[in-house]
Amino acid sequence: MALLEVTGLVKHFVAERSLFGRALAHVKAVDGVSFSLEAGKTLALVGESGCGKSTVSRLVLRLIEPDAGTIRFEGRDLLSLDASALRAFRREAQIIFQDPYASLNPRMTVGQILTEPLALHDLVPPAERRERVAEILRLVGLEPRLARRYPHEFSGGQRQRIAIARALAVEPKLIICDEPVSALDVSIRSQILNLLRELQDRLGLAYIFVSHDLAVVKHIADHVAVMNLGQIVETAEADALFAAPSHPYSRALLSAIPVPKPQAKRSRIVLQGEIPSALNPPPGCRFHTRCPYVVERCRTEMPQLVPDGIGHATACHRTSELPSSAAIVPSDGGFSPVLEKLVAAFSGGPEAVRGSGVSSLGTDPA
Amino acid sequence: MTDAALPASPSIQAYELDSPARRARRRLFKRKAAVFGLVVLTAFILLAAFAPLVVPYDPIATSWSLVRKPPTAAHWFGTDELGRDILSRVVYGARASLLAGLISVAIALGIGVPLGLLAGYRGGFVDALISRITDAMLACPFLILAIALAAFLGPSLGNAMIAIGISATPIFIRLTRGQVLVVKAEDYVEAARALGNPPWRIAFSHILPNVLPTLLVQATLSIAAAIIAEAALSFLGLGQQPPAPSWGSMLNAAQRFLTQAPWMAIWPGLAIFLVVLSLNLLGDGLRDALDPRQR
Amino acid sequence: AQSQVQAQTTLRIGIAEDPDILDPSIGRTYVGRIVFSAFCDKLFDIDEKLNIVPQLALSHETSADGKEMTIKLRPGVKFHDGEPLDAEAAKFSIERHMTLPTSFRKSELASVDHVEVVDPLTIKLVLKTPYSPLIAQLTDRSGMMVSPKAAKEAGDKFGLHPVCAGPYKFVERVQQDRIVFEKFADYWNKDNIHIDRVVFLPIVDATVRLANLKSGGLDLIERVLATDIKDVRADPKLVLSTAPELGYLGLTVNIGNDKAKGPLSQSAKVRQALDLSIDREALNQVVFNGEFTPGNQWVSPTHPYYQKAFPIHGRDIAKAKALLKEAGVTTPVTVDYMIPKGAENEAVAQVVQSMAAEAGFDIKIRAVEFATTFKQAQAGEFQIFQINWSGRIDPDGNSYIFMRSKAPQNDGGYANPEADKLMEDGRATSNVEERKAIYAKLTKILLDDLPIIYIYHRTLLIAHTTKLQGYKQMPDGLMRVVGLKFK
Amino acid sequence: MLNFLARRIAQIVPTLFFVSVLIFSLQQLLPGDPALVMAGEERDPAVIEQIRQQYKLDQPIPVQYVYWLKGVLTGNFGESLRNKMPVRELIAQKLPVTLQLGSMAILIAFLIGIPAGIVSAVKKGTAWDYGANLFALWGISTPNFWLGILLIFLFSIKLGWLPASGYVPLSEDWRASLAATIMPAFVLGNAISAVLMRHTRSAMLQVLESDYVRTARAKGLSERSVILKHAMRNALTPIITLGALELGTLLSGAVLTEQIFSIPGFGKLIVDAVFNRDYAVVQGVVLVTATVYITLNLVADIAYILVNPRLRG
Amino acid sequence: MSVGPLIEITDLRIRFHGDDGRITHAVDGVDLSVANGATLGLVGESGCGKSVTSLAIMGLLPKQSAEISGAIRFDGFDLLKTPDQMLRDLRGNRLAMIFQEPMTSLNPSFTIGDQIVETILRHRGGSRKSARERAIELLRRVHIPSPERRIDEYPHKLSGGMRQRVMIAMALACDPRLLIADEPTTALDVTLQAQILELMRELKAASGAAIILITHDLGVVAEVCDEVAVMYAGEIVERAPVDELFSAPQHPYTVGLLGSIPRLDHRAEQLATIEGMVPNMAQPPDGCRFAARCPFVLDACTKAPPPLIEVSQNHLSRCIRAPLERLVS
Ligand SMILES: Nc1ncnc2c1ncn2[C@@H]1O[C@H](COP(=O)(O)OP(=O)(O)OP(=O)(O)O)[C@@H](O)[C@H]1O
Ligand SMILES: Nc1ncnc2c1ncn2[C@@H]1O[C@H](COP(=O)(O)OP(=O)(O)OP(=O)(O)O)[C@@H](O)[C@H]1O
Ligand SMILES: [Mg+2]
Ligand SMILES: [Mg+2]
Repeated sequence: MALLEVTGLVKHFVAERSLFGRALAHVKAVDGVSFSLEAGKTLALVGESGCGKSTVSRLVLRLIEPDAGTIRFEGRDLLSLDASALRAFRREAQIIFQDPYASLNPRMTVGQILTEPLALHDLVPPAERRERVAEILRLVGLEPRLARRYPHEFSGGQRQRIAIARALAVEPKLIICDEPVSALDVSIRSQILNLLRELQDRLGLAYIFVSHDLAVVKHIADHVAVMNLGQIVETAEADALFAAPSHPYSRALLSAIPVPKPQAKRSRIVLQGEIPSALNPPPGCRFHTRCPYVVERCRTEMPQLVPDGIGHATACHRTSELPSSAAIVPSDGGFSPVLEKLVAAFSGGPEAVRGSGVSSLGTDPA
Repeated sequence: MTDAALPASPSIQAYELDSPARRARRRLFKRKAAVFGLVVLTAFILLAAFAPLVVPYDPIATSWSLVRKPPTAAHWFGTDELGRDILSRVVYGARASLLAGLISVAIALGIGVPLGLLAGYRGGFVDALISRITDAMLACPFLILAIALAAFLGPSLGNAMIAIGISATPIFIRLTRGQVLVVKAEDYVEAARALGNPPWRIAFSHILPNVLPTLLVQATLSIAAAIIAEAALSFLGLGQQPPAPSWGSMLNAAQRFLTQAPWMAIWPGLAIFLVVLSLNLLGDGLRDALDPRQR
Repeated sequence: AQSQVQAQTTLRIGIAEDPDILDPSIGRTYVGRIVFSAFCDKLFDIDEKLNIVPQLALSHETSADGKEMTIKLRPGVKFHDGEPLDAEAAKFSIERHMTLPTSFRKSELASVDHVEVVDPLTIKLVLKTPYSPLIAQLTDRSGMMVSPKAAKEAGDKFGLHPVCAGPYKFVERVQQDRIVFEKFADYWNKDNIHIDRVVFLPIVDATVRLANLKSGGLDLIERVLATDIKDVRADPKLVLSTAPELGYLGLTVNIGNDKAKGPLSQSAKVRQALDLSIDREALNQVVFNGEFTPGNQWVSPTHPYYQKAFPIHGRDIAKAKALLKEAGVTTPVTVDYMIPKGAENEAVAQVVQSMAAEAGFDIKIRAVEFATTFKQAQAGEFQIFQINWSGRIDPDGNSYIFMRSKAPQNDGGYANPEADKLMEDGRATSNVEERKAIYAKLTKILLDDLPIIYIYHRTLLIAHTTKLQGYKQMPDGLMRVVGLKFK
Repeated sequence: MLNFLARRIAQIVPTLFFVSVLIFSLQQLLPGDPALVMAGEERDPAVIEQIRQQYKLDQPIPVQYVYWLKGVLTGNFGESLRNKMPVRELIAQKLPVTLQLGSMAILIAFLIGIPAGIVSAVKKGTAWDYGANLFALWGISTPNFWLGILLIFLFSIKLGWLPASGYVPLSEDWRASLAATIMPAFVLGNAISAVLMRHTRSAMLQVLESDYVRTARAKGLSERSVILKHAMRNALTPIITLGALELGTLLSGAVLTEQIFSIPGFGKLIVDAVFNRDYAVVQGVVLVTATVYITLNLVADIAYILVNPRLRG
Repeated sequence: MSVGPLIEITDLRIRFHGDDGRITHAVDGVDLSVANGATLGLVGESGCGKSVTSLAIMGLLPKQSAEISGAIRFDGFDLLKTPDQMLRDLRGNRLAMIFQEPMTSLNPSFTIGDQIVETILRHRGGSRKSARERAIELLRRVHIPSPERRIDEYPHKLSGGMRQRVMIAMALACDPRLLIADEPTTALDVTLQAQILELMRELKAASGAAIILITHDLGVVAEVCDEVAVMYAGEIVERAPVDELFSAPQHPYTVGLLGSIPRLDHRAEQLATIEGMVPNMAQPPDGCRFAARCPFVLDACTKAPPPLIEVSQNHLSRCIRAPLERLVS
């Protein structure tokens, strides 16, 4: 049984109301999304800004109520939970946000932030909470004595660690990461990505990982779902998708990734045409306004997600007719031999840092 | 999942180590204007608190031989129409004014904040109802509302405070509501929900504390406004009752003797001006010091 | 001929309040009466000595039993709308005062049973009982004649465009701003009218009123502050006109309705102690620069009916304390002291407060809005009510309604059958000496019981520019415009 | 946008309803029997009873409310208890006065406040900025009745330049009219200009930090055109909105200012009416004031939309 | 035209004086030069001074709080000493800049046409009509569909990608010699990013302008630039032709950066991480600013600031241990 099963999820936000409060226009933020996720695995949601990734994340946690669809978590129907059952469910699934500066209450110390979930669900007797907080902090690579500090005293990367620690405090089975590294600098991003990977291995967590950075997705995801305008247009194993994206939109996305290699070979697909708005998505295939392979049928008939038998599903009328996609994903060719060695040496060096006698506050004995 | 932790992120910079409150205080004390406001205000508060010890004369003791005498060495600020020492009355008047400012704003906060919290947090019909009533109250000019209420309650300092407090309430409802809407959309509030916090806990321990700085600033400025309003009501005879002094009623009396005893009008007005100015300076300072956008 | 075209002359009068409606039946404010005198003549008028003199009437005659009064009207008088003032019109006016549902003249004319037309210029008032103050009532609003035609048309809105028989006729009124009148060409006494227009401008603040007079924005102002008198006298461009006022300022003691049953209501001795603790002259000096007249009776010491046998006693704290001891009350005696809001009232109250404190009274001043005082007064929610009465020409108007038991304005609930009897007697005779004798007895009783402690009598303080000539102030407070001219 | 406006206007209805309920109940709560107040010294119980009946004061409050509301909806605000003038006429008489005073005050406020705000934002941290801020602090910290008294003392009593009180309609004698209203208008405008200056300053500061101002500078435009064209256009929007809210202050301020300078306008009308318990007048005036205030806010909203292409839609 | 670089920055130092008296050393001794027609990439972590450097070139740093020293020579001018009026004549004309946020960089109250025309009129004069025609031409050049219609639209009607194109059109309005692009693609979606990058490449060839491209995305650098300068904590730590930088970086920080990017080609279990944090710029350390985070650190590194040394031709590194190959062979 899958840990999470989502079928036919729909969420329309009211964009405009009439005089008497009747909804005049809807943003079709999520419009019939289905997917499932195994325990301990990572599902990545990718797509352009506004395509509904965050909305799906919030729906899955029932932070907002869906208009239609079902969400099953370990077989339980989430939508039927009452308030107290819902609160109990909050132990099972957690969320981490993009902006590390906005996701921690500025008026609470790190200790208070981490104690709160313990107290709410009465996970740990009061006397032991302090110890538990220390433990969680160590788990995310922060020193326990930092518990007395306020969020503003931390850098973005450290805050993101605290946010992860807060999510971990309830010992959840699923963590939704809504663009957890998009706001971070490259060097810090890798720390967080490594941390998430480690925690998954160690604690058996499942992730829904929302991102628009495909290189990151490739690095972390087992499974990828590509979204466009509130719908999933393609889902596949990560490797399969990156090897051969089949939906024209996925192709465009993947071909556009800039790779850190000068003169990389690439056949970038630059999309033309208007990006339609979620307020009134075009009829038929929602990608047809920008699709280089558009035919008449695409303008009228909405394609369904069709699986190919090995877990790769595409919602496109022309899946079989499209040219091969093998060379779409640009190749960065890996590191040069020198660089390879240098990076290895660089990564092998934390001890060297410690041993160097350069003191920094974090390593001072408390 | 206990033992070996991941390699610790090694360093914390020593650059911003104090709590938000302490940082705000530090920033506040850096502003000369705010410090000036604070000092003047403290001086007035001390004067008011220890009035009996400071004043040279009994503020209500009349003297038939000293009616409307200009400032002298014995009576620095001169005497009023009943031969009372204006300095002593100004000092005692500080009690009425400061108290009026504090209490009426406390009333406004006490009513406005919970309602604003409710409206902002609950939304829907409750919000619409509260908002419309707030609009209605805001549509009636503040002073007119206060005058009508004070007239209704009957003239006394206490009633003036209630009237001003009620009239100042809609501002706090609106402000709280607006701030709640802003804070409610913050990620950390969503995270708190995701953690399973019940609504009241979110409202009181996550939203309210983050709304407080804004409220504090507004409260400071509202106290200033309330002091002016109390003076205005007393000026119209709806506030402090004779013979107890209040700056507004002193000005009211002074108006009749403008030609013969202009000093009667100078001192109480100056006192109002100074206190209100200080509160405004302090409010401005607080606003800057508490502004989260500032580092 | 060029020089003949003179600029219109306008008399600008600064009054202290905005008057209420300008209908003599419904009008009820002091300031309203001032305005009436510019455009609404009465049957009778008074002179400086309070003698009654004819105005629209030529003469009056009371029958021996005192139950009929015959009035001869001045011939040839016209209302502003051209209607003649004849006996029918006079009858209409008096009946209107008596019958208009919201007329405040009803009680003043309560003794009148009906009005008869004797001939076109003679009417007869038939009384229910003899009532000597009646003639005095006819010198004020009850004696004002209105055009029957206009009054019938306008009903109770008559006051928006009043039509009377006075020297000036109504032009326009802007609330709280001005009331404008212009010379009435057919006025019976038009030779004495020298100014084209009269404008009344309500200006509440006395300082501002005076400032405007000085700057030439006004020609005549009423209610100059006593404290400003020195200023006025020092100004060569200004003239001060004064007259003793008919009214008084008194402390109405709640004797009959005092819910708390405080010592003040229970014991006359306590009231006397309070009375003794007040130094009226000092109060007059402090608050009014000594310009007013200290008093102890319901008419001022300058009034013909003042009882010289009961002069104002001096302040005597020792005696006051002794009286309190005698009364067996514990000091300080706390007193709930209600005053209508206003600087002058508050000043007086504070002086009384500080004087009484020395004798052992703890006076708690409660300044209530004017609007609320009467309600509280009627409900008996006070122990002392410091209130000003504007006064009436006949002494009965200053006493009866306040002290006769169950009288409408007897807020203190004073009831003394002996006093009641004397007050009734006073009304029934019109012989001055007889009345004085009756009032002497009454005064003695009242000075013992002290239902009202009289403090002072105001002086009417009117100031005008030296340019304005011929102004004379009468004790009734009205500002007569006939005979005025600009230099 | 039209829909937004429709909604915005529709919102006014419940607000006005609450205003009317608020005013009415406040009125009824006022102690003191209007009939008694009306009687003043002359307290004849029978007549007082008559008055009560005539003005339906003897009816239960909800009934009175319905009568009143019915009248209001048909344009009849009742008549003044004190002088029997129809309230509508009274309002028509007073409104122009306060409007003149208010417009002059606003004019003064704009002429002082906006330039001062711009200068202090542009010259942030300089003596100009300090000066403007001092002025603003003075403006918001001075109780206007005190300022009024001081001005009367100085200009009317000591110098004798200006009349201490009163009002002359513009149509009658514009010089006298201006002379009579300049002091009160200044007293009123002073506080508003201070607030306006602060709004302008902060709006300008915010706009000056914006990316598009940087873009304008990067294009090589002169400071003048950067500030007066690019920055000002965008700073104007918040100034308009906040400025409209200040009109409430104006009305509140008018209450005391008119009292001190004896200007026969709205403020004086209402204060006198409250003290005289002239119910119909208080109700009518407050209702009109509230309506004016709400309308002005609506107008400000519309202006906001008009200057803001994003909303013009 | 003189030989030599179009713009040459020497020893640029920028300090900010905060309200509270704190001083931030945002840029500390930067030397840079760009030749005519060349494209320089400027990369580095957030806050390392990239934008400040570019604003210094444009003369757009706040006068009250920024203290600038050093020299910026551009086309015969020393920009830091040029009077304001003359600088304004250069800006938007020979010197142009594109900003990171297309959403907020256009004035919402004016149509895009107005905003472009304004630039043309300011520097080129001529009639409004001809300026408008040129504006339409420019819009067409940046591939805005039906520019005749779009020119009268307000910015809010355009998508982020379109707005960024308008910004580019505006920057190109007077054929600048130097174009500074401060993170022109960061705020955009992947597909839009691709469009803008394509456009930049195209324009680079067509316009012949020198470009300084600021970014923190090494992928972008690899695609567009000829030369790269890596900044760290207000200093240039490495400068190299683009190929060399990616194949043989000579500063540990660059190595860390390159190692921490997830690669599409192979899935590393662990990404390289640069532990620790950027030094506090109010009190930068005495020695190498990267020393605290550097796994190759020596005692000597913390003693004195390392100089920028030429490791190989045109390849400069501010590391005393360079060439780094020595460490791993
Ligand atoms: N509370 C809301 N009310 C109305 N519309 C909303 C709301 N939340 C989201 N939307 C709209 O729904 C659509 C999807 O939003 P969502 O935040 O899920 O997108 P996203 O894929 O997460 O985008 P991004 O990458 O920018 O975070 C957008 O058009 C957005 O404007
Ligand atoms: N106006 C200013 N006043 C004070 N400090 C400033 C100012 N502008 C920038 N700084 C500081 O200068 C330093 C360099 O900033 P800069 O904007 O150049 O960074 P950046 O490299 O462009 O970073 P990012 O990638 O985030 O844009 C930062 O520490 C910043 O806080
Ligand atoms: Mg999102
Ligand atoms: Mg930058």
